[in-house]
Amino acid sequence: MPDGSYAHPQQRQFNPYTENGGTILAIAGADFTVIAGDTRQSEGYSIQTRYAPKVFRLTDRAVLAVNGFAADGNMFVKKVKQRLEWYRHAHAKDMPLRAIARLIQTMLYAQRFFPYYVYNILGGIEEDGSGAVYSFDPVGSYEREACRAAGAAQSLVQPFLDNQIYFKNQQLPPGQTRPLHLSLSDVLSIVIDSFTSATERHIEVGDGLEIYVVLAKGRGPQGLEAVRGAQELTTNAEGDRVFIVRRELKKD
Amino acid sequence: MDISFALTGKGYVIVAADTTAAHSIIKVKLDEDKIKTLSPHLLMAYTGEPGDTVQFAEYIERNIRLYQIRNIYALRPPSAASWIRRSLADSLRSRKPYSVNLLLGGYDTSTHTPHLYWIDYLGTLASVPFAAHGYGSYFALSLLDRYHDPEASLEEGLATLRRCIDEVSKRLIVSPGKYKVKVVDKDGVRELDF
Amino acid sequence: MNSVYSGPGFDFANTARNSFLESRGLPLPKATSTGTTIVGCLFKDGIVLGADTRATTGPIVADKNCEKIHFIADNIRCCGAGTAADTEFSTALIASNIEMHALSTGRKPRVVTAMTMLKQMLFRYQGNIGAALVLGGVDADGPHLFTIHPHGSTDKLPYVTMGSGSLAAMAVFESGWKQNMTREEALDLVTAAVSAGIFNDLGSGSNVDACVITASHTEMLRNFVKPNERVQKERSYKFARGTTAWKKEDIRDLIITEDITVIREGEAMDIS
Amino acid sequence: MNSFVSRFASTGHDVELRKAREAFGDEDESLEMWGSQAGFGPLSKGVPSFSVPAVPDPSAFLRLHTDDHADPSCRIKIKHGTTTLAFRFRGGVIVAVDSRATAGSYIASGTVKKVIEINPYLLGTMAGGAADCQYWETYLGIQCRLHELRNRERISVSAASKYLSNLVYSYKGMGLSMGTMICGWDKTGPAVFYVDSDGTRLKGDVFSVGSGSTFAYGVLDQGYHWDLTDEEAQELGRRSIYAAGHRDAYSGNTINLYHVKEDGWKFIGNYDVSEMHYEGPAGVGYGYEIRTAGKSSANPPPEPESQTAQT
Amino acid sequence: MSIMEYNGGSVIAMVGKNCVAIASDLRLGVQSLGIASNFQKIFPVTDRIFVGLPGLATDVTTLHEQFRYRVNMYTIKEEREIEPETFAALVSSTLYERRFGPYFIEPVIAGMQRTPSGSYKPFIAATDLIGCLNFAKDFVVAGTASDKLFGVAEGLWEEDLGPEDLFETISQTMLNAVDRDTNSGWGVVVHLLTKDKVITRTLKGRMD
Amino acid sequence: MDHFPTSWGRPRTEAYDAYNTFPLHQRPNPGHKDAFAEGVQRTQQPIVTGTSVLGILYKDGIMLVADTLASYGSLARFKSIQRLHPVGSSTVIGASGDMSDFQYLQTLLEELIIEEFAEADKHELGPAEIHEYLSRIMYGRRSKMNPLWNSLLVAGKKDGKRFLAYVDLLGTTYSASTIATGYGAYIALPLLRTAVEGKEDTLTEEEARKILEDAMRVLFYRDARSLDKYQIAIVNDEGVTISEPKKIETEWGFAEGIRGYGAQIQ
Repeated sequence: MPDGSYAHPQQRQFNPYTENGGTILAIAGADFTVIAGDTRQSEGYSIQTRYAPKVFRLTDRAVLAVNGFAADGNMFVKKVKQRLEWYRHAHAKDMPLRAIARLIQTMLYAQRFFPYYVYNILGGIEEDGSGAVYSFDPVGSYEREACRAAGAAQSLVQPFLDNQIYFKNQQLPPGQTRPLHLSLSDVLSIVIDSFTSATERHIEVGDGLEIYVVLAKGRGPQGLEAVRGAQELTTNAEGDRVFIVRRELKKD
Repeated sequence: MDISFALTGKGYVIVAADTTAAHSIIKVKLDEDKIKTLSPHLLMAYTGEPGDTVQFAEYIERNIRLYQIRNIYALRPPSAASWIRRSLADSLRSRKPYSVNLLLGGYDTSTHTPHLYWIDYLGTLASVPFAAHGYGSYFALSLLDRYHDPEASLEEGLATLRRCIDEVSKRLIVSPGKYKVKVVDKDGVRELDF
Repeated sequence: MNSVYSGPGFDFANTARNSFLESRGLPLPKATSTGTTIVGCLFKDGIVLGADTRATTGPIVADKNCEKIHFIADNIRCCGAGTAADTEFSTALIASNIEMHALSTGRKPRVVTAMTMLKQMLFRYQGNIGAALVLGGVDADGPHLFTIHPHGSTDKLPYVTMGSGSLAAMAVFESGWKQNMTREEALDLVTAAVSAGIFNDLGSGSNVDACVITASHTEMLRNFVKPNERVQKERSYKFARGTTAWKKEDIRDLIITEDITVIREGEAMDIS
Repeated sequence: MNSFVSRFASTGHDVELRKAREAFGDEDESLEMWGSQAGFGPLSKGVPSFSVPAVPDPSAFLRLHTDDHADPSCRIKIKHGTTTLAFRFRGGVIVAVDSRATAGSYIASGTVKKVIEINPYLLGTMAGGAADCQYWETYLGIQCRLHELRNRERISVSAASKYLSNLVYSYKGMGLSMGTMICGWDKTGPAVFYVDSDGTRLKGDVFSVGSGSTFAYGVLDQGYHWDLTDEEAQELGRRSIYAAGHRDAYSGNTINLYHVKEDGWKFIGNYDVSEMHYEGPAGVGYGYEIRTAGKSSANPPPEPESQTAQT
Repeated sequence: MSIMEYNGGSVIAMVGKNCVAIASDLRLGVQSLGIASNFQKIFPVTDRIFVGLPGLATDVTTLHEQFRYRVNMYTIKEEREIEPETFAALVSSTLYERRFGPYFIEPVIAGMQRTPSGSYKPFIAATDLIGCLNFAKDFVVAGTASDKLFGVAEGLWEEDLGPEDLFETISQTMLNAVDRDTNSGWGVVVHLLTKDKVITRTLKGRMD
Repeated sequence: MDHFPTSWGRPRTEAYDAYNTFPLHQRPNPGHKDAFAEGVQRTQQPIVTGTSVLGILYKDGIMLVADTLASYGSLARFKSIQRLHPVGSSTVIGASGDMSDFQYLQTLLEELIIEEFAEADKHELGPAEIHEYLSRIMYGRRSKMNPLWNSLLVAGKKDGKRFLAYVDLLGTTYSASTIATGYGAYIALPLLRTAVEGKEDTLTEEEARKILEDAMRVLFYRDARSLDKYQIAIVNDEGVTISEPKKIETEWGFAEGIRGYGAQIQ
């Protein structure tokens, strides 16, 4: 059977994966990071629930967004949280962001031959106080970036972020300069507009939007005051701070 | 594993094609000419499925010739390219399409411009300064991006072609040994010893 | 390509080539389809048809506000689901055939005529024309409502739904439909049914189109309800002029300016 | 002793744990996760082991769900596509790579670091599955460090590449895809080894790996000789990757250039492919249209300008 | 890799205030291999209509020839120039004729439609490969980068953009969308139509 | 590994392009079109199945409803099977899908509750814990490629908190104020959402019961694997009560006016 045609007569057809839609993104600023995801969970053409969080607070300085197959994603987050808890018991401190990133890589790669169908984006504050975003593929290849969209509408959102966050293809009028980092209020507007745009054009995106904002230690909440309904989730007032902002998206 | 190259230079087009006719793992002939002279200033290199290639090339050759007999003047390269493309695209809509890839090099005697067209078996037509078909294109196109000069003299053009052929024989797993090289310029078509 | 207008009907010239390409491992692309919720129901004086306005290609919304209620005749309309082009062209074809039929018989067209034409056409194409239709109208025999499936089967019921949101819409009808409803009740019910599709089925979305057909009058209510207007953006994304770098510009002026030089003063025309 | 009792006991906490594990199918404590497992795990010992789906043909399962090229409907898209090259010359080793990662036709990233800095004397390149290269070359880094600690000397490039080769060979046929060049400078001088997931390991002077490798070879071979100066060699590496980035749809974005010398590797720079096309590293664009701007193949006969004067 | 992605290429058209713009990339590829960076996919139909034909390159040429032929016949028969809306119907029926053996092209039409009062109003439309028309009021997209274009355009487009602002918006949309698509790119060309002018600009796009 | 340039680094396939019309480097056409859509065709299949379960939140607690039919393919095999099952004192689960797998789950849960009881520490498993347990079981079995073929609703009220969540054979979980499994997700859920969303804290027991009865009626009209006999489970502060089977009142009168499917008229 050189073509492999009838080599496996008893292949079982159970498919252990499905796709649950939705989109996540994260943007890092100079001393803050914004991580957001919509809250629709769907399968095929039906909406399973209008509120299933895709973004999870891990520590006061790390937030993880997961997208893809919801069961894998939820299980994966549980396992990461468990690891971080162990770390806290052993070292009496929270795991630094870059260590969490490496942890996630090895956890994903451990399933190389039966991958988790999840796209992860980890956002937070590094030990030096800078905002950081790490993005992962399902088997654990990762890199640190300034912004990243993943999930069903990644191809709709990412080029928009390229343009608005990285200023790609934008030529500066002579004599003008551009700020190195965008302000928090600008980033929040771009995040919200990214999601409303994706909701318009992608059927699996919608219902609700959850935006987590992680602020570096010592940074005031500039840019957040004007934001309607920001709610603080910080556990330790001394360190980095986590906020959540919720918005409605279209439900069709 | 047919390979063909073509490049333009100052007032000429060089067209080169390998001379191997192969069946499966056997080379059956080593000096096959895969470049047809369609008109006094028009060359066509063809590669693709055995049988289709020659059949199609001869069909084109005869028709272009017929046009010239009827009208005294030969079709100019752009018109010839358009007509050949059309024939190929129409054949693709038939029960048995021709699987032929073409490089069409010609010299327009009225505007004194050399023309080179890349045509694939689907009937895609592109006007390009240099072109290649077959696996050779994976090696030659970047090389030509680097070394091709539209104002090169014939000697320089041949040197560039030599680079392509050397590269292919260095890197391609079953590279053909010999190439037939023809050039078309204001004086018409001629074969070069290479 | 020998005549401008090739003979009537479909042209199969490309099929050999396309199946050849497919055999080489290049899958053929998909056409725009409408996931769609389309509905229709009877009421006291006639028929109400309803449809959503979303057209999709895969998971992408291709058109946010398309029209799915097609004209057949003054007193007949047809909602289409399935392959968008097929619904568009088959209803257009039947519309003109109905017009011809009406002209040659000199009577107002009947809904069953349109239904029969559609089902015969779809049956002829054995489901290859992917049109799932809800046909409704009022004629000399009173109001009629049909569904027509892509293979040509038809069905007659006092309330019908089609498309990916048909189950959601049908649930609303099953729990809310009554005999002899008023126009307002019927319109509300149709809106509720289409909305159930819009909000629960991902293939349907945007606005509700409705059409009320009575013996005397046909009223097309385009974008009857718009529950999904886009909210104001957080900021403007206008670019400063000169943001985009370009290499070459070519301006073609469409206004032909002529300088008229008067060479000789003409003599005044004799208008006496 | 206790373990014997607890294995057959029907109450107690470890029994419950065991039962839970059986029920949930949790085999989390495998060795493929190296490093400090939050202070509880041991450092990795030996070759990692992975959990495999319970199907008759695990690699077919994996191919069904992750090989997006043969079947575009596969949704678990693993990043692919690349051009990398490395060559040895008199002045050391030049390593040049692009930075694009594609998933299907979507460009997933344009900023991938495809040179993995194993240690100050060793570089690995990344082609094929991004995760495979990242993971195994990081793992190789651990092993190289352990070698140093055990033997009080740096590992040779040859030994490091052999280690990697043996490692991935043990997974042959499971669906790993990795094509890497291990480059470095050891007692024998500059060295480049090509290692891939088939288990191939080749020592050589010039290698290029990835979907755009043929284009890179096209430029590289024509310009390569042993006695290049450092500047020439860097330019050649840069230009070759540019050529591939230009012609190959799956390569591009930016070029990362490294130079390995006797005292370790040095990062030369990051160059945008598009900038190289229009401006080049020194104001002269690499691009064909830029290079040949204003030139024409047309060959009109010289204007007979003086004819009227003669007559 | 579907047939639509074989040669690559994308087109977008946008409406502005008394103007329309249509843009395409310039790449002709054979799967991952780039062949030419001067492959036009947008063709003028009349002075005030452009049609963009992204899809299989052989069909781009064939269909362009066919449209030219049919439009010329229309002009001869009717003794007037075809209007965008009529042309859109012509495109649609030409494609649907081949419902069961389609051309692998998703045309995009942009033009200035003459109103009864003699002024011009912007018109855009797109069809799928079997001729289902989509008249939009904002923008239409087609080609291999269509989902990327949808995302960016949905974010950047605003109502009532003047010609020069529309040029910036459509250019930025196109450039950023094709930069995330392997099968489109290699330069971008933009045609901007106002009531009395056609401006064509070739953009400095990424070349990888 | 496939080393051909355009498909570099992919798992190996044995095809190669013999005649070099090269761009279409030939690959074996994968027989399946969409690996995920294929998922519905599974050789291991449920045998005796139950159809939809519906669940909604109301003012005082949660209500679940399911009909009493267990089908054997298209045969209405067992007409008085109870598909709602109380677990502990504050939780009820409802199952659609394979009934034998559901009975296995009942045994597992029984064991779990007994063990928990044996600890005698006055801790009791609430709905959230039961749901977590079930989701781990289901996910664990799917990871072993040997799933339990069910979609389950877990409902309960503990410490004044209402809980309603879903878990299925893949381990997918979610919670919402209205959930339905099987055909109910397409037919009943739109009705439930309109009736319940936003009114979770005001709906009385009577209203909730009415909503569910209406939904069950529609399901009986349209779901061919359903029955007009159903049970309702109510979880409130008093605990779990599962009603006796009740019959749905149906109305088929409108059918009298219909003649044929097309041109036929009265």
